[in-house]
Amino acid sequence: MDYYLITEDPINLAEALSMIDDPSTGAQAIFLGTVRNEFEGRPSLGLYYDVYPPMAQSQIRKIGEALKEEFDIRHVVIIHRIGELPVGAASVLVAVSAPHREQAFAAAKAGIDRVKQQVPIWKKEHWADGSSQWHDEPEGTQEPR
Amino acid sequence: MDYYLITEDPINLAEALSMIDDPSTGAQAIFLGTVRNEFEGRPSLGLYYDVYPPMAQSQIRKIGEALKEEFDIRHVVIIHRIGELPVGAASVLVAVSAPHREQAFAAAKAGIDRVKQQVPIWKKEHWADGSSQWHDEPEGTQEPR
Amino acid sequence: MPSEITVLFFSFAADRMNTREKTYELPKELSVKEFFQQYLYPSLKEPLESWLFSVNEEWVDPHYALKPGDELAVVPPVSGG
Amino acid sequence: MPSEITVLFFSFAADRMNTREKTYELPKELSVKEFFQQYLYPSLKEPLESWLFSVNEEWVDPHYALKPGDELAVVPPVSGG
Repeated sequence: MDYYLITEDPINLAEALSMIDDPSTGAQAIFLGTVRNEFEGRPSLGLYYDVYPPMAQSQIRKIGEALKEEFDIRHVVIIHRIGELPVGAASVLVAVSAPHREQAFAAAKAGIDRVKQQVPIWKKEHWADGSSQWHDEPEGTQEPR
Repeated sequence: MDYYLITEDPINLAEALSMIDDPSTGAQAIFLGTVRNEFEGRPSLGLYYDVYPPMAQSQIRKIGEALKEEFDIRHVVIIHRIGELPVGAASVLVAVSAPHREQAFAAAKAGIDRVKQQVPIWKKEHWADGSSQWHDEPEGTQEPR
Repeated sequence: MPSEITVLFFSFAADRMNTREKTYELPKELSVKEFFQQYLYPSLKEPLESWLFSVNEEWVDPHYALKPGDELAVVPPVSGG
Repeated sequence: MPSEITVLFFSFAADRMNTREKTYELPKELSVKEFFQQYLYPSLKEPLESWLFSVNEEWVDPHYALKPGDELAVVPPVSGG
């Protein structure tokens, strides 16, 4: 089955895999994004993900449906976690199942690329020095947390 | 950590993920190969995987070490299950963690390609009609199971 | 014809506007572009092209004419993943 | 100088040889290629180029000269994954 979710809860990988399970597929490609302890060399403690929930939810569904039209894949799961996430936490999952691995990899790669480009979600870095900063803010200013 | 295993036991994905976990990596790319219910349109009940254990074990380690030299990745896990596997069972896992997703995808893709080309493992298809057949046998003959 | 619309802000736009949601009374019909220029600039100082807009959860272009009761979302460049 | 080697078979090669492991007495020193042609062909009828060979768990080329006690593996085209 296909499944699309914007959630504050931890991402359950085993559950996602059971959703894309299909006896006709030999290839499962999975991308799991996690919160890093640095960004462009600067130490970080974690991220806050802001979201426009209804648009984000409909957008990940549209991305998944487009992947199924463009690639020879059977099932898609896209989950994006939002809220406060510490270093190491999984923030995003794209999982696809396909008869063959080339299409599985291509679809998973396109899926995460589009999630990062097209879904109304924004992240704020909590730098280790105590300041915070939104990603992709033009002329972003750094304010104390 | 890196981990390489040829085993008759079920592949534990959660354990593999914990092995590639690293606070400096934001991208985990995972390929999971499963046994399909058909091959080239012909219904199948499962596969038997034969193996030359010491060569297979050293070969997956060599593949993982080469991936770490060629790609900007931090950790690699390669697991291949062997023996009798029913439809749906996971036969092979390649999991890598990397700072960024492009390198994670490229390494995972190269990893599974090389596992399929370079590791002394052979599979025999158990067709739904009761006959069995080795893959890649030149002028392969079909014999009753 | 005056009309009331609701505007949603996110990310750094919400920080700068000091709110995530605000109601505006419009004295006459305005396009998204006109509303942005008259009401949001220069609190949101980036040019119009920096933003995406949705109305009632559908993407719209800046020439969309705002109607009474519309919910306009001012969407900064996304950075999910 | 006679010598004894152990030969391992896998996959369809094991099926055709009816064994996964067999000991051969060689009356004189032979290369892998000579051994294959004299002892395994035509049970393994595919040309030499279809096979890979390892000795004592290291890949060797067909000109490798077999030594007493060597463990030779006759490796068919792989099909893992």
